[in-house]
Amino acid sequence: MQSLLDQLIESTSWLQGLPVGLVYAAGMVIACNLVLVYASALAGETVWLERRVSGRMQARIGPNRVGPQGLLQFLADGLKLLGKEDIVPKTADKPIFLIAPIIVFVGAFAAFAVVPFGHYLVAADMNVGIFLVLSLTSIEVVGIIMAGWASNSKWAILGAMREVAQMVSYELPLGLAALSIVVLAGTMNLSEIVYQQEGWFWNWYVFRGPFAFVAFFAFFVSALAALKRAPFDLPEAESELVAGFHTEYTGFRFAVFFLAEYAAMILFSMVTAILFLGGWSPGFDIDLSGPLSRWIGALILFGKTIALLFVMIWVRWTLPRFRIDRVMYLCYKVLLPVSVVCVVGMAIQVLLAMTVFGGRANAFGTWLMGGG
Amino acid sequence: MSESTDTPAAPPADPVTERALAVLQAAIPDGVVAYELTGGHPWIQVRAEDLRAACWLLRDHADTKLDCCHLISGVDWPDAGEGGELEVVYHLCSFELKPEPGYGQRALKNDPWVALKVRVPRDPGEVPTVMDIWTGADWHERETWDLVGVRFTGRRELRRILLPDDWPGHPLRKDWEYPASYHGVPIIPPEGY
Amino acid sequence: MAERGPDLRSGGEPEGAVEIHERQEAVGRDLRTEEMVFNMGPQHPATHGVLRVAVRTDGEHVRALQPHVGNIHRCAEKIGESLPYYQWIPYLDRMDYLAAICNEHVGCMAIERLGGIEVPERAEYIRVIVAEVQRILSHLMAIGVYGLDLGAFTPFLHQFRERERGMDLLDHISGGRLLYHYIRIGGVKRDLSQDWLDELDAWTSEVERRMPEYNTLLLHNRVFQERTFRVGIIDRDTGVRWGVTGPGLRAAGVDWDCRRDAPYSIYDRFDFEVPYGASDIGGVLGDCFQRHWIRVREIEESLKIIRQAREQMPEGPVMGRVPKGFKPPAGEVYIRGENPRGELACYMVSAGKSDKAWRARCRGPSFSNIACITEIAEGQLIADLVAIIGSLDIVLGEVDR
Amino acid sequence: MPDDAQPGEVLLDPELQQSVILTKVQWVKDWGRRNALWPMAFGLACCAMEMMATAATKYDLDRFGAGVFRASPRQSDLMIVAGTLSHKMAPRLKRLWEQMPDPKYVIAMGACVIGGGPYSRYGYHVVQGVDLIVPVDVYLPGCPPRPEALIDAIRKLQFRIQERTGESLATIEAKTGRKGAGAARAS
Repeated sequence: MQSLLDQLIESTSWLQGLPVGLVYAAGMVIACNLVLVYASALAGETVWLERRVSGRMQARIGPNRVGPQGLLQFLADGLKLLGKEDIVPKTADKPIFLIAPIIVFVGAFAAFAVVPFGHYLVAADMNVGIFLVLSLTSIEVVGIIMAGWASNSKWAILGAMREVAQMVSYELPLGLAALSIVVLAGTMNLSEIVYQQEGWFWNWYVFRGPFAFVAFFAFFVSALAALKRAPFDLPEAESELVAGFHTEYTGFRFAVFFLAEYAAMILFSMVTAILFLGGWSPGFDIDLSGPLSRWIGALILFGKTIALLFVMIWVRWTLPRFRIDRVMYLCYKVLLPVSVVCVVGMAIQVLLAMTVFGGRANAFGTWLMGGG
Repeated sequence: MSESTDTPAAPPADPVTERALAVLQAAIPDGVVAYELTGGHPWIQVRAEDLRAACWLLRDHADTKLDCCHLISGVDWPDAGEGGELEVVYHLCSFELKPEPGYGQRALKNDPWVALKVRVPRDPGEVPTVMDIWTGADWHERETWDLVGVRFTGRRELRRILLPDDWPGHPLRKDWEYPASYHGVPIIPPEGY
Repeated sequence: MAERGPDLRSGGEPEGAVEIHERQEAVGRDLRTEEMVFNMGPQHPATHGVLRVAVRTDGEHVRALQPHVGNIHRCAEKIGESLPYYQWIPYLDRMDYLAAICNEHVGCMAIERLGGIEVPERAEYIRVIVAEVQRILSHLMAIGVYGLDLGAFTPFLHQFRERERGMDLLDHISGGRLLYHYIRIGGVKRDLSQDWLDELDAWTSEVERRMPEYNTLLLHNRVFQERTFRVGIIDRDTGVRWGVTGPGLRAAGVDWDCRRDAPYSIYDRFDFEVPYGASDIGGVLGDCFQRHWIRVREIEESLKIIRQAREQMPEGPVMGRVPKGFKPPAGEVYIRGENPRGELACYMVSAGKSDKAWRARCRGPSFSNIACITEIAEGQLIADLVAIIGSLDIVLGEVDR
Repeated sequence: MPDDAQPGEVLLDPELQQSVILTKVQWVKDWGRRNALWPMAFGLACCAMEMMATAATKYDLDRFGAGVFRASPRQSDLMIVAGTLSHKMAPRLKRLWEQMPDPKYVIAMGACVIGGGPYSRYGYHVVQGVDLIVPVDVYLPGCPPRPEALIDAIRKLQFRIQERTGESLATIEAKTGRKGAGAARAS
């Protein structure tokens, strides 16, 4: 971001007259808003996408009356929720009840700051990118248990309990699967990780060795669980817990939960695309770093995100829900060992690449060791 | 199975009910008040105080093995006896004994069920429970109490099952009258239409 | 025990407290955490209507539960006493609104038996055909809704595709999509046309073609199997003791089907199998999976019956002679028939000299089936409780009548 | 203008009422409400099956944005009372309705909830009309109504929301202090 602003200041004469701090601050605010609006609109459209895709899968149509092909459906939903009565149950713990959606919202949206939407198109290009993404999304748990607790509803607390158990557990394989890519890449900076995958599609990290391939699936499944998407949607299992932790929330507070859920979906799809599927790299050797072509790159990343979202929707509308003990079984007895093996295997792979295959000296060694 | 469709000149006795009757008469000779072995709906009527003994027998005896209480119905006969009678009909069936062909003139050709009847005075209308003999009788008894007002004695608790607890009266009694309203919500009686 | 969870009761009446307390003593030996009492329903997506289940849970485990019914008690028996016989038939439809034809069938049989009315041959065949169509529709719904209970939304909507076509079939002959009033005392409302029969053939082959699709989504689905294996076991003893009938009892290994073992109407003329639970189909005897499997198999058997009935069906009238001002002689009748959910029994008492029944009593199979969850759901997870209620496939209209 | 003033705007200055911006805002608000009627997943009896059929494959209520069946009353706008309402259920229905946030709408689906239907005469336990318990916006006759009829009812409700600036009968009742149809006329 800073580099982008620096470029801007250099090329624009009237900006040079202003104090640098002011330009930076204004740039940051604008960038934040852009990211927020982009993420929110995308989340809204994901709801539409989900309804249309699920409709197609279920031999029906889905929303198609509001706007062209029902594209404005999310706007109608949002406007309606905005205008609803805001009920705080009498027995609820009011301050916590009111704060909880904000925390969930922050957890889901703040992580977008470090996610590059394209070449240079990133709000904060941090060297701890992936680490920050994982830690910020964990904040959501706090908001959810606050919501469940403060609602003073039995369904809500049960949903929150399930949610916390599930999310905290699945952070482990999620983090480890991401770690195996960090081992390969040698950096936690998300943009840097994408640069390393540029070129032909076999440079994508998912194809660099068996461990990365397995780690991709471990990451995606764990992400599904952390996102409480079906078949892991136990915290809001409608047939069991009415609506889970947000049973008592009305109007816009509920909309915030709803939006945060879809924003997190987009976030994880994007992060998966960046970590494993080459980010904005189209899969063949082409330079997309130009000021105009970087938007093409952004579109490519967008396409990959949508593809992953589609897979999430597909899975959701196909599988029945797991039971809580099976969810925990899957986490601790399947995914966790698998991702540990991935990390260790990846370290060995990088080590072998450095020693046996001659490191950066030959192409195969470079391919095998990535940036590590 | 084909001969069962033929109707003989004299209506034959129903074999299942006949066997049940033999079992009952051997064990509790005074218990059986009346019975009917022919026709579409054979039945045995026992005294209310012997009902539980009869039920235990019918359930456990090797000849009958009526292991399922299919239905308990209460029938109100306000004109019978002195001051009216309540009749409780137990339809018992067996999944243990396989049906045999040639079951006479029953409603259904070979359907192993037995109808056991009890008649008690309308007031207080007390019948011993059979809930401990067939667990499933629990809800049927509660329903019979709820709608017909048969008081089953000796069971855990007898409360309404379908209607709210403060509902007035038992609707399937012939002299029950429609209340004007329930908790402020009006009920229009049939004459009001 | 000084500390006890709140009461499960609604209005302060002494219900179930003793029993639950005793059970708690039994399970209370292991470590217990603070218990909560939930009210599942009457508005809850998993209770299939307006059933209310008071559940006492310890974390995710069900410690005790008490079903409360009666929320749509619609006085069908009182109406049966108050209206002439022929006017009662539509109310039978509304008792089990997912198997209206089967209800009509049994009810009409009872009334016909009471009045000694003969039903023409063709009408009997038509009754069997529509009753089996209804059974398939009901089982499709049961399968779909079970998927919904377990979180799989798609099978539910997919089955509606076939269900809609089947409902259209019945719509063509009766004029109603859900409640038909097609079977009348003495026969059926109107004859089947050749076009209708062709449509029926198309539909049956469509259902046959689609069934593997549903089985892929549910029956053979690993996640589904994990949810239903060894869950909510109703063994033979429990089932018979509580009066469970239908697929619930057959899953427990009881080889009993009224259609075959106590044939009513003309079911003894058809060759069909009665699927019953076995240990080699997966899961254990009497668990949720086996109940689901029985329903899937029964759809296939119903298709068989429909085809046979369609081939054997003779020509002739479809309405027998019913005297005007039908007044059956004094007497009683007890008829039971196999509904999709279990055995529907109809006990009717006629006092004679009247066109109204003295007592019209119906045994809704769901009434007995749901009573047994008190016993089988204890100690299961909440998610399993949903699976159990779903697998029993209750219709509240029939529980409450 | 004061004659057909909307109840929600009576406190405003008449001149302000005619301002373009305010009308547009109101229009947008209604547009949202109209197109996102989330029904509560709440079925009582037979009609609930037809309600499900309406939401399912062939009829697909989701086309109108009304297919998001919420299990929690807190998140639903529309209560489709589908089926027979009994005296035992009535207090619970009332409570569910009270839990729904404003603006909320009620469709009485089926003959039973309109006036007791086939059970009105001898059904001692059937409430003879859900409007004795909660205010009803759209009455939908039939036993059970066909899915097309339910779609029509929802379309009618949508048009009504747009015409009457989103005020549900409940809100109007609260504001005018009059009950049922009288309140509708008063608005």
